[in-house]
Amino acid sequence: MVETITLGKSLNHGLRRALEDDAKVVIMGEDVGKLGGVFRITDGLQKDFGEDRVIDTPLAESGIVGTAIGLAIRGYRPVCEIQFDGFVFPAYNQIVAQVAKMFYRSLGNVRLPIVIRIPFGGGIGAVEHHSESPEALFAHIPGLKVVSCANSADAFMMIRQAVVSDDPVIFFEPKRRYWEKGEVDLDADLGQAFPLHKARITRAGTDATVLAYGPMVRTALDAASAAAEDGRNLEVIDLRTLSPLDMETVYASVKRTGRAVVVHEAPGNLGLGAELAARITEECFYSLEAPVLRVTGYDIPYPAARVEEDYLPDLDRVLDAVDRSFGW
Amino acid sequence: MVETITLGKSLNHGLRRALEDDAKVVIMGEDVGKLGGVFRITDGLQKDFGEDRVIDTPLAESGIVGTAIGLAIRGYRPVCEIQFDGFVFPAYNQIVAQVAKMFYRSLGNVRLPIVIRIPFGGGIGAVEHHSESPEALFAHIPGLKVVSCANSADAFMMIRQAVVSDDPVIFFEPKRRYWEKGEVDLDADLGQAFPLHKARITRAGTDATVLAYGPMVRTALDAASAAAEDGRNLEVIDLRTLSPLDMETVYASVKRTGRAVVVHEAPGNLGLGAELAARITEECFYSLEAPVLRVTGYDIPYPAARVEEDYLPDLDRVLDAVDRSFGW
Amino acid sequence: MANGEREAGAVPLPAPGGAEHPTPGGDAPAGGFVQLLTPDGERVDSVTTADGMTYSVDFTDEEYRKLYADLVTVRRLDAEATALQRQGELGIWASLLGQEAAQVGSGHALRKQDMAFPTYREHGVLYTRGIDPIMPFGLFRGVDQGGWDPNEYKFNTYTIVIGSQTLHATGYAMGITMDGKTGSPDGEAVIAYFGDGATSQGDVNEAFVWSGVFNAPIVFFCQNNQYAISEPLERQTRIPLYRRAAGYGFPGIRIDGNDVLATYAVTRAALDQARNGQGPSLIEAYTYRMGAHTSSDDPTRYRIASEVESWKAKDPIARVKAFLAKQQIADDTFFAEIDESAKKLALDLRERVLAMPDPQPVTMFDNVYPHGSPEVDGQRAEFERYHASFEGSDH
Amino acid sequence: MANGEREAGAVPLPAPGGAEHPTPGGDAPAGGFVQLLTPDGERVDSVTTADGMTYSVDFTDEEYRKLYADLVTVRRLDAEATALQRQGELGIWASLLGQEAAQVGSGHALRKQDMAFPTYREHGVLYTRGIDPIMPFGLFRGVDQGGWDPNEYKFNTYTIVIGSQTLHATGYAMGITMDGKTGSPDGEAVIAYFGDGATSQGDVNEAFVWSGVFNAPIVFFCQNNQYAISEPLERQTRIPLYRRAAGYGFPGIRIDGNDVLATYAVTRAALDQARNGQGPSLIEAYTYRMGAHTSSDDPTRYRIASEVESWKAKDPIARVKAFLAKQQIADDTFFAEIDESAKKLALDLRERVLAMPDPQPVTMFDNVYPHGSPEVDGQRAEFERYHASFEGSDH
Ligand SMILES: Cc1ncc(C[n+]2csc(CCOP(=O)(O)OP(=O)(O)O)c2C)c(N)n1
Ligand SMILES: Cc1ncc(C[n+]2csc(CCOP(=O)(O)OP(=O)(O)O)c2C)c(N)n1
Ligand SMILES: [Mg+2]
Ligand SMILES: [Mg+2]
Repeated sequence: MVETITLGKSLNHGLRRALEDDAKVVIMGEDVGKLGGVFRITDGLQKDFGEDRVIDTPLAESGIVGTAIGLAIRGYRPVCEIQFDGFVFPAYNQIVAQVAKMFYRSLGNVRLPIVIRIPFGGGIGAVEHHSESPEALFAHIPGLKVVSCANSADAFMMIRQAVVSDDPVIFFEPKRRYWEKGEVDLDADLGQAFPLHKARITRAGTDATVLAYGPMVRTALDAASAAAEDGRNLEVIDLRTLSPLDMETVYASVKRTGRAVVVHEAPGNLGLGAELAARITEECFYSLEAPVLRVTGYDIPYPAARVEEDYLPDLDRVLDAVDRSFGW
Repeated sequence: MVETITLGKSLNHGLRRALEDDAKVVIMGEDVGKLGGVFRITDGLQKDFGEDRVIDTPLAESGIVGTAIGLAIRGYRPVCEIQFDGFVFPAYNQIVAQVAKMFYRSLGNVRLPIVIRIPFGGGIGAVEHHSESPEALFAHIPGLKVVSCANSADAFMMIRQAVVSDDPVIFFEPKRRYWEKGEVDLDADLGQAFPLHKARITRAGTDATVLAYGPMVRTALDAASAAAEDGRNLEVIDLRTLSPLDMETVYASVKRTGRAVVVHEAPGNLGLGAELAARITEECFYSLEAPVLRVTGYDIPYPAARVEEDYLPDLDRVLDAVDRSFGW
Repeated sequence: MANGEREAGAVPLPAPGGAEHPTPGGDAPAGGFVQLLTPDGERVDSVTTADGMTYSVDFTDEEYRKLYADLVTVRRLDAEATALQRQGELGIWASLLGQEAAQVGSGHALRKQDMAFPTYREHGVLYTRGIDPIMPFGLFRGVDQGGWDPNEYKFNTYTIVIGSQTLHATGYAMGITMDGKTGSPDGEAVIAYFGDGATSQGDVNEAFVWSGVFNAPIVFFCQNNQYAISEPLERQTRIPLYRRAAGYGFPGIRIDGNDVLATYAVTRAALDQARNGQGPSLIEAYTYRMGAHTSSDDPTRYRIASEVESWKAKDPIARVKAFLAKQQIADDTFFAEIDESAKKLALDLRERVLAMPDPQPVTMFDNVYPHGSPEVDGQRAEFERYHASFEGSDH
Repeated sequence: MANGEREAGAVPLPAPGGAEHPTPGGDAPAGGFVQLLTPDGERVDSVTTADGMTYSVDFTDEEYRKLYADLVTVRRLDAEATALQRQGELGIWASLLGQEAAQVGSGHALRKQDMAFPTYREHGVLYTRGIDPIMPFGLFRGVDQGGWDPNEYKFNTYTIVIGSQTLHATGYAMGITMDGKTGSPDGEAVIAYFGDGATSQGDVNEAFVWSGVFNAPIVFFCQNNQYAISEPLERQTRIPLYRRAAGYGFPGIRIDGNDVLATYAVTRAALDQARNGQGPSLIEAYTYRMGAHTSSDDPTRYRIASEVESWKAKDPIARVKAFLAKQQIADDTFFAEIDESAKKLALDLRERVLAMPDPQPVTMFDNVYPHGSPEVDGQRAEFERYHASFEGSDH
């Protein structure tokens, strides 16, 4: 059954399926129960699956992840919700020192099939700590896998794939896209799903490659549409997986186009764009017509809501970078 | 008075000077008092300055940094010791959400002249969590400054510069170099010091630029000596400042040599090398004879002590990268 | 005051760390709390707790009227903010509705030299510090992130990450001791505000550890408004929160947080103990969040109307009004005047909020570092160049 | 057992959360603790605490001998490890010297189905679980990071980051409840080990919060060995640690951690309460770290010899030996046999430690992800290519 639903609702459906498919799946977090989460991603799930499957936790992120680890050791598959990007840091120690390392430490004896869902990014006019993009802080950590969905269909499938994966997955949700709609096949089979750790060419093009993920995929697609009007044919890749990166898809594209622009909201310094630029340059050194350019948030704390539009990469800044690439 | 002392002792002297120069400077951390720290960097300081100036704290890193913030709001200049790299994560929330952002949040009203000292890196045969290189996780955060010293003279001056700076400074100490000796002018004046946020060309060369910091500077210098025997003249830059990066020094060098190799112990993925590669490529696109190459730790958790020598970049791997650069 | 000692208000309060006592009835929760003014406006002369502390207040009529005026004013300002948010003039608002007594009472208990560390909801405390109530509106309007000087106002910037400020407050309090500013009646003390939900955070418990170990001059003031967003108190603890303190070796006490007199008396005593060198204490102000968590919240999803109704009977302002009227400390003219002046203040606030200029985008590059940074400077320059390139176009 | 009830051992113990009682003398700290075997080997039949719990043990002679054998064995193995470290065969060693009773007693108290979450020092608990004592030597020799299967041994891998494991234990215990494995005598329970220093970490206090809220079947077992590396207990708390529990609404109790019988009795009772559905409790085992923090530490820098001497008089093994001899449960032949078999085990351990192969460097790329990663695979291949390039050279 194909339905046109919001990205947020798709996640809700995906989580519901995950709960149905495996009795060991539990959802835990602040306000995920009766309230259904502040973004309603878990709406109705506690009602239907009970308080043991959808757990309203004490207000303590380290506790959420730390107890999820214990549950996982016992055979559960916890899906933790962090309420906002800026509130994941109290859990950072448990994530970096335990979630990421326990499989390694135990010589493969302990699997922690934990998913940590984080609504991330700006553009919703919020106060401090509610608009951050901390993905690089997780992608840098060996032992974690990091993904981000950009549309309803991916949201529905990727959250389910993350839950069935035995790897710990940090799952970044583009909060400002929660309300954007897309077609979702609610009967889609996990077995035939597009692999979780593969990037996808969302728009094929020939002149330059635009790399984006999460909330910036839409921005990149808009830029490509605008560029098309000017006769420039941009290829847009939705990275989907931030760690590991699917570089094969990226290299093949850049070798064809000769130009690459990376777009993300996180500060540029040591953001994903840095790694992509470094790898692309090494692999495609003789194919590049210009250096890989980055369109990112600035290296400042996320600013006040009334100026966030000037902080966030937008269509114009993407096009400007494409122009600069062509002018190199 | 110029003395030849270990890097660790130089830090001890520098901290002593900082305590002498400003009554508002306080040192706080686990075991920094009677014991003088597990590496003895604060040896003798509590005895001479008292328990109010050198504070043995409860075993809680978030508490160390969190209370340091309060002390700073009251006008103190806390120097926090984190016992080992792997134990900074419980404090990560306070560092990222508070230390880094309070000046911004308060529109410049609250300065937090806090120094957070972190012995980092491997090579000492330790168990898990005692050999990590988390510097990228701080350099990515706007609002923090991040530095690392590589020799005794810099250790003595840089720690003092960090303490007098009103910026919050994450101060990475190359723990495996604590016992290496170098000449230090113990009367050196802060006013004439080499600027804290400047890189230094430690060995001038013409054929390729090797960028390193902290413990890897010695490795890079050793590689340069070995290369010289083969007739290759490497330039070695000690970055010293990891955020902000001193790119002017780097660009000038790479434009001269046409080749760059970055060396660090941290995993390569999203390490400092990624950012350096991205920026160098953008700025020196037409000067580069080869892509910027990275010699780094692998993208795995820090391994067991008995194989760490195979994990850590060494002279041979640096030379191998230089060779690859020349063979591009 | 004409009231004699009255049993009803003196609900048995356990000694810090002691076993709970059954509640004799009335509006107190199991375990009791300190109450000096009942919901129907009866004064209780004094309350003596099981640990031998006696609490009372000795206000002049003028002071009573001032307290009332402040309660009414902060509620009115809060209502104005709620309206402004609904009208799209604020990005979000965290209402203090129902918590006026806890905030005004504790705020008045602070002496000039005391320092407060608020969460994001302490607009009432802010007001009692004599601070222009417009101050937090930069944050909620999205114009800045809460930009003021804590040391100028003795009131820290709002803290959004739950619990963090309790450690800052503890460190500040340690600094007071290091400065030799305790041990006398004009010593300094610190108050740290936080909610019931916050008590679950590691940081808050670490603040308890540190305060105990360093005997810090601090009062932990927990507004237990029964909810952390949608989660009721039982998700954070299975025993009353004030009892947490005993585990760290300092006193904990529960007060009727809807009683401005009890709040004042107990907070003042705790602060004075702290400034005198007797160390930390924890106050649990038992109150209720009458409105939504913030303007983004929909409380009908997780709590029933009758619960809210039952708390209306314990309104923190009505009881003061009843008391003032009964005691003829104030009359209808006074009440009308206060309503009027609060309204005026609110309308003035509204005007000034609407007049708040949007920041110049380029100012987002300000105040990243005290000593600046070449990267930020470079990006600012780049930003200006980029925007200049649109000049004359429709951007 | 022939011993009658004996006052000396029944040092008054406060009710959980109650006020401290003065200690009547002897070796108990202020506030008292549960002791069933005095330092000179006198048995106390039973101890009743202020909250009405009565503790005693009912061991057969065989069981007493087994306890003694385990105490001697874990001390001997520990000494061997210390020697191995001095000889450069281990990178580091965290000695349990002085804490044998706390570990052997609590370890024996576990039932087969119970799960333990250790720190880095619980070699004694590990041994009582029937696990090959060589298991942790991979970690301390630097050969691996502590690689075993927690579920196979019902004993989690060692945790080095202070306090983290208490949350893991709590989550595991929540899982027991969710699995319906509590509420009966053969229910499951969890024990979480940590030190006095760890009580300051946010995580440990969050574990208390969660365990209280979810009524988790867990026993928090704090070995208060008086030091966190160089820092004495006063840097972590100003009141006895067992009292922390009361603030979270569950019982806390202090035991003589050098008394294997008290440790066993109280831990067994607490675990049984947990498995029966009565929720969490905290045990503070009052003991002493006789040696250095680890082999890297120099305790002479921060504590005086006389303090260590005074604790020698409270040795956890000597008192059992004295008791067994006095009661004629064991004789010198037995003691010599045990020493001999412990020595044999230690020498066997030594041999096997020395024979531990160094890992192949390329194995460092194993077990990063259950499902692998192209990046790790690529780097492994690269690594192999690189090392192959040296083949035949002197690398
Ligand atoms: C570390 C952290 N996690 C989550 C949040 C999101 N959040 C904001 S307020 C709140 C509930 C706070 O409850 P409480 O402490 O009782 O204070 P109240 O809002 O009731 O005054 C939550 C979960 C946050 N701000 N910080
Ligand atoms: C988070 C963290 N901070 C610091 C350390 C370094 N460290 C290792 S053991 C220790 C002291 C632990 O003391 P305690 O909890 O009393 O346990 P004990 O070693 O006495 O058994 C410290 C500070 C650590 N392992 N983890
Ligand atoms: Mg609340
Ligand atoms: Mg200890």
